[in-house]
Amino acid sequence: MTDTAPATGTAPAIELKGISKAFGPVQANKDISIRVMPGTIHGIIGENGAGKSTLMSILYGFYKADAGEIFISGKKTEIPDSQAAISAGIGMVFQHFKLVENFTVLENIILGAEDGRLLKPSLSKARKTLISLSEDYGLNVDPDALVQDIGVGMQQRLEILKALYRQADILILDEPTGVLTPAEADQLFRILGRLRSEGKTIILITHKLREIMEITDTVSVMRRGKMTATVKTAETSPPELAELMVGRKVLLRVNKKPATPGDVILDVKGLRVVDDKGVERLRGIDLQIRAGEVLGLAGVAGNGQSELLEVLGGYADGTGSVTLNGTPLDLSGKKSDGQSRRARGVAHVPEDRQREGLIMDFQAWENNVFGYHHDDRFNSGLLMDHAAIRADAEDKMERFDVRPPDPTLAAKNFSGGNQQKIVLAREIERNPDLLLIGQPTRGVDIGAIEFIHEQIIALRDQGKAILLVSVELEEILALSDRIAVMFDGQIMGERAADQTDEKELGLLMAGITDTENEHSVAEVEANLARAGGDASKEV
Amino acid sequence: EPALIFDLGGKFDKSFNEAAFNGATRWAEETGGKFAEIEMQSEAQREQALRRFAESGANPIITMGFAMADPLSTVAPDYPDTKFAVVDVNWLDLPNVRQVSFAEHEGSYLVGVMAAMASESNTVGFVGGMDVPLIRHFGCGYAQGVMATNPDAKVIANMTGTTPAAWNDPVKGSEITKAQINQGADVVYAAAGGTGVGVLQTAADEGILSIGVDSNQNHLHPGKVLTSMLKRVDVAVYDAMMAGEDLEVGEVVTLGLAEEGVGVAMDEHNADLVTEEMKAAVDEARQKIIDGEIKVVSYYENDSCPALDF
Amino acid sequence: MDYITLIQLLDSTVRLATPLLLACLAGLFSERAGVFDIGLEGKMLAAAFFSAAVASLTGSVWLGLAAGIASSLALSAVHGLASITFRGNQLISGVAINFLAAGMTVLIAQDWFAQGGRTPSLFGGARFEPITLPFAEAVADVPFIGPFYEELISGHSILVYAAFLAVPLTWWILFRTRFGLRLRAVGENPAAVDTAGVSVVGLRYAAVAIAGLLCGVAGAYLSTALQAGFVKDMSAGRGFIALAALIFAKWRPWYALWATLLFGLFGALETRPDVIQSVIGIKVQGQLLGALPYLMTVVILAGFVGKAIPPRAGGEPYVKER
Amino acid sequence: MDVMPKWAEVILVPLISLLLAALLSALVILAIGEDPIAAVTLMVKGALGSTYGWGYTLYYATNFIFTGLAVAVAFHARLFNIGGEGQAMLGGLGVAIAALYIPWPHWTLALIGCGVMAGLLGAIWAAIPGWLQAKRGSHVVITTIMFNFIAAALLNYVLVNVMRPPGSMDPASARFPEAVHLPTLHELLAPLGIAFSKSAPANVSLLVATAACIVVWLLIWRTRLGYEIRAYGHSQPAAKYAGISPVRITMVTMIISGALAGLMAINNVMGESERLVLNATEGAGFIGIAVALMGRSHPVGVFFAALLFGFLYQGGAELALWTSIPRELIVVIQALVILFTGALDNMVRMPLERLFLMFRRPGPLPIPLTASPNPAPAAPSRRARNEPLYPLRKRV
Ligand SMILES: Nc1ncnc2c1ncn2[C@@H]1O[C@H](COP(=O)(O)OP(=O)(O)OP(=O)(O)O)[C@@H](O)[C@H]1O
Ligand SMILES: Nc1ncnc2c1ncn2[C@@H]1O[C@H](COP(=O)(O)OP(=O)(O)OP(=O)(O)O)[C@@H](O)[C@H]1O
Ligand SMILES: [Mg+2]
Ligand SMILES: [Mg+2]
Repeated sequence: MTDTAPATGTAPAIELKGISKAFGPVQANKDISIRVMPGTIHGIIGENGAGKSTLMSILYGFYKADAGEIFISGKKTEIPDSQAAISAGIGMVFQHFKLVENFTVLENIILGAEDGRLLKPSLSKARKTLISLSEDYGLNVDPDALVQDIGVGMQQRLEILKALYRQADILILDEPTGVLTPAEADQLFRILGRLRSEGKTIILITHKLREIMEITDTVSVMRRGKMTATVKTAETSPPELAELMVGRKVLLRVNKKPATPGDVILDVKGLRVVDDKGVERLRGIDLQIRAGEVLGLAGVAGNGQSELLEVLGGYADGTGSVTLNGTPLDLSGKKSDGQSRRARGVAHVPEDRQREGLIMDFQAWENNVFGYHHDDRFNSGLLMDHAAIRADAEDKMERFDVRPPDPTLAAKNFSGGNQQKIVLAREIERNPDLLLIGQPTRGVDIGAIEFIHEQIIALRDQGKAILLVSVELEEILALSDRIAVMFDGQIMGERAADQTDEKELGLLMAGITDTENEHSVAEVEANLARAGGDASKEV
Repeated sequence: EPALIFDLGGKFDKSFNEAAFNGATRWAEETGGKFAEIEMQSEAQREQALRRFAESGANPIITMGFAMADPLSTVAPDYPDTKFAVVDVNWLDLPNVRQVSFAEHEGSYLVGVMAAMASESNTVGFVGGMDVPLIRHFGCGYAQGVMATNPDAKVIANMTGTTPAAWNDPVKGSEITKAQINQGADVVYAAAGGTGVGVLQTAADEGILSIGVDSNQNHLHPGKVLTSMLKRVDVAVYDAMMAGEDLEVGEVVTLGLAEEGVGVAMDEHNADLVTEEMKAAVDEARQKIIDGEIKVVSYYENDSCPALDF
Repeated sequence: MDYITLIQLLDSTVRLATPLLLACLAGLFSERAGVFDIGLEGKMLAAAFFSAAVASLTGSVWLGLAAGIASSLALSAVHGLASITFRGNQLISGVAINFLAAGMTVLIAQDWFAQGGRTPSLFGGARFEPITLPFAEAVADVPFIGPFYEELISGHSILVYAAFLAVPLTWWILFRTRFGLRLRAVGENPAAVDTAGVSVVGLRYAAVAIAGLLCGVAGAYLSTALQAGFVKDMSAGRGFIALAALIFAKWRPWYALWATLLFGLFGALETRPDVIQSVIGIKVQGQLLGALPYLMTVVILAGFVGKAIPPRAGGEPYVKER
Repeated sequence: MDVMPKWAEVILVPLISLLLAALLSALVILAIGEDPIAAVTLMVKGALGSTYGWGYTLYYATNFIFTGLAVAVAFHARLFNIGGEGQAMLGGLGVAIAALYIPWPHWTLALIGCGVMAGLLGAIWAAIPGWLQAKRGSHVVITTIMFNFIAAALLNYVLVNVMRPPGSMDPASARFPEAVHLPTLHELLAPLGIAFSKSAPANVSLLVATAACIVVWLLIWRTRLGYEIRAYGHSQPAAKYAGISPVRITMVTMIISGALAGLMAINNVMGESERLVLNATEGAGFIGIAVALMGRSHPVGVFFAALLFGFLYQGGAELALWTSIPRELIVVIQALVILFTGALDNMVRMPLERLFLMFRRPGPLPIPLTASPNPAPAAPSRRARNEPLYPLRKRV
């Protein structure tokens, strides 16, 4: 292993030696050793299920290692629980946030770090600290908002603040940007840079090689429970990392031919949606998608993209007019449910695969017909035809390269990337006229991303209409033929994908339409905060 | 060896079943004999217990409660050599069954008379357990006694509930008693099994008089229980066990005032409460009922009560 | 209905609501911490028995109360063991506890007292006597406020006052203390508590123990304050009604007070058909009267109470590693 | 994949749990001064030692199968139906109405007719709470508890004021006519030359109950409706995405659940007492909760759990007959069985799992979770199916 200490002589901030961890029969970590020098940002990459989260959870005292030692600043430290980790100056932002949804931001901050038995003093102290921390780092949060009402971006800032409030010197971030917009991600990286300059040590798990290259000093690669390499970032390249990670060469760019759009498949006019709190979520949407093209819908989470998908997918009501292949779609009432939409040739890959796209406790083959279980192919008479469903599932899993290709495995036992493939296989293979697809690669490793992107383009090339919603601008730019940007329930503008760039889209996402002129950062951020502030529905 | 089958309330219900148990115990103590027994836990066990005891050679088999009538009518013919006795049943036609029923309405009438005389507020209460005809039967006789003695009196009647839990809810019994006291009652008659414990307790606590049921409950709160309506189930059971294999079957025995099957409890615990006039009135009423001069209407006659509306 | 009748009705309401309130708050602590508890009934019953039994044996109601609480705590420990330590099914555990209490109380009662599953009647110092508050006698004749104070406010057992004080106390603990914050958090997202360095198991046990304590008081109230002794099955389904009240109250302390008072009022009304008759003008048929509290609950629930969202982690054991 | 082989999970764990419960029960019996071995022998002989004992055991089990299935079906939609008791009471009312007021030519027709009425009334009694839950958000746990009490009052009214033959002391309906008499196991088995006790109440309803197990199994695991019920139970947002109507599933599930509970009446009311008595259900609705939980909401599990409780009931009755052990002992034994097999099962499972794991050293992750170097892996897929290495234990 390369010694990456910036100055020889200083003890590493963190040193793990021979860490092993098994979950029942699954060996998640095997004899892992790693050193992280103080004041550096250390990246960890690896496929889904490689054991990254597990390793970090051990460092944070969430799991107990079966074997191995932990040294903090050169001192051997026992970390039996998170309390010990916190005392050792470690803070962690988990992949799935550990927040209490119906508590306020402030309550979440002090939970477990209260001073004294009464809340009042703790809360007022936390408020003061929070304000100064927010100012110092630009981590802007509303102390009195309920967590369930704030967007994921703010939730993440809250998680970081939690660690800082506990005066962490070592900060672990597990896939922090998976749910962030590019702007939010940039902001996060500014903060991380700032923390590093203050001498804090940061471990960053991510699937995005761009981020690794941009901000880390060193990077470790994990594969199937083992640490396969640790290199200086400056001495490596994305293709090399990708290969280390997946074990083969990965295409990091989407190869696609120009689109050949056909007839209008989806025509949306004046679509409005009011949510159950009475807030108008969509305020008159007009858009068209033709056969054989991908319309990318960009926007900060919570600006109406989810609602648009839901209405088109048939499980939220709306007003206005939507026609599919020239025939109107019912927007409220009897014929607007998931089943009737599917009958009309609308397929839908939902944004949240675990919450909506899959029944996590169902086996893969059962999930394979989820939403299509009334299909004649899968039924014989009164009963479902399990053999047919299973055969179909096996077939799909093989073609979509789902690992492991075991249809009897429960959905929850697949990694995120493979879960996504199961959903995609189900929806794409129905040969729909229109595919609605939300956050296709969120939290998915690069090997799987490559595959998923290929599938989407292949579908387009078969002449299908695709509506792609993603918070990843890179993804939108790579896959779309046209890009529409949503802000506050409206479409701010539409651009041809090859005639725009991240900067212009970023401005549109902040609700600024005159993209020709210069705009101050403050102006953009103010607008973004407005958009993010009521982003309560997302995730 | 005789066998005794208790009804669902269990042998320690402080009233009906317990009286049977006491009678059997007395028999056992006096004769040194032993008897088999079972407390019903479910409806299906009724027939089961009858058969099992019959097959084991128990004789006679004494069973408690009207609910045994139906199972008995299917089981008894299968065991012609076994003698059965059933308490609280009088409508079967079986050669090997002795049916014993009590004129509870007559006994209740007498306690009604006493209640009416003891009451200063002209308001008396009745607390029933689960709302079943038998309990209405008790309440009906009581109300007739009260009204005959004091036509201006008011009888407040409450049932505790509609589920078997109503037999074991002293807290509710207590609350009902308080509610009756609030409405002016100063004597309350409890025919409510375990719930009655709460009624008598509250009456004692609140300084009003109460009336027990089935067994003599005067001793529970000496000086505070006016009397108890005795239903001499113990005697019926004791007699049946004494008769043993010679038990006379095929007949229906109704034990009323004349037979001293029902009556009022007079002992040292309530001696101070019972005035001479009361005694005289009770004796007179008893005699008149025996002589047929007073006819106490049974609730069963046409499923309604002339003196009380349920 | 005149004023004094109203006062009497409310007085009865208070008595009937007290055990419900205590059990409801017990359930509130437990469920707020994510441990469902349908064993309230059993714990109450066990406590009712042991407090009456020990009070009868020692002549001291306070010792009785302590014994009642101890027995309820023991059942809580069983519940904790099953649902926290061994991550078993919380509903099954609750069902088992109800059966266990129903059987054991009678068995032990029979073994100790041989009175058919009953304890001897309690008297004197073995019972909680009503407390007359200061000036109650003096103000009794003052119109309006007098009866209110003398009849309704004064004259309850100390446990009633304790139960009513438990409401603000519960509120204060839950929403104003560190313990309360953590307890609520562990019922919503135990992982958040765990990663904050606080013991999930410890918190849940604490909550379950508090539930045991409150059920213990509720049981003792039944047998040593409302009654003077134990009768088998004397909790008579109150634990389930408390559970219904808890959902009704949406797991909130003040709402719990109102919900249990409402149930108490229904119970009180059932004992006063004359009042119902005078209010609605017709005599209510007997069995209908008995069903009225439950019918009213359904109507109110359907008409006025929206969706009740239970604590998010409720009913699920906290499993980190599968 | 499970750490333990299936036989250990399905047989060993419950068996050890049962033994623990038995051990503790024995201690309780000792504590009250009786002989536990004699008691257990008596129970086993009394419940399983003769066709007579079996007849009662199966009779009780039949009741519990119906109520257990009722609770189990609702559980699959994450609805906690505590109202089995009330629904079974209403079912009894349905049977009584059909049996008394319709002249049935033959028991087979009567069974169908009465069964339909029982199911119908039970279903109605569950549908109202179901509707209130679906439309008004009223928690089904409260409403079904309330409906139990209301059912008791209703039944009391009907029996005391309406159906009771005039002058009868017993708050019960008249006896059903001979034509609706259901054949008992004795009558059913006699033509086959099998001698079965004449006096035991187990009857043809047992077959209906068994059939109900199969139908429920088919419904839950083989039909689209069952698929939707389970999906809805696992994840409401996902169900919504798939176009599964929450209102419909809630209503349909509660109706099926209520109908099953109501159907119990063909056993206890029509088969056993042959008239409607006030206390007909005697808590079977509540036992059904324990049965469903212990049977892990699976019809096969429910069937065996019901048998276990049938055994406890009948064995307990024998104990009560021949010893002076108080009947509450049986309640205690039931409690211990529920506790150890239902709630403390992990106490047995955890050490067992560790034991099994010791004999199987954990290997490295054998299957890459994403793309691997050789992109067309036909072989590993087969291998994976035979020796899966992922935690698969179904949680209920
Ligand atoms: N709590 C757990 N219980 C049992 N097994 C687990 C648990 N968490 C993880 N595993 C197993 O450990 C392996 C490593 O998982 P881990 O979450 O560390 O992967 P990861 O590298 O973080 O993946 P991803 O990129 O998807 O976040 C997984 O394959 C999984 O089978
Ligand atoms: N408690 C658990 N028990 C079993 N397997 C688990 C558990 N938690 C996670 N896993 C498995 O660990 C792997 C990675 O888990 P993790 O939660 O880190 O990723 P994910 O969120 O599912 O995927 P992604 O990171 O792509 O979003 C998956 O195979 C997942 O199914
Ligand atoms: Mg991870
Ligand atoms: Mg992940």
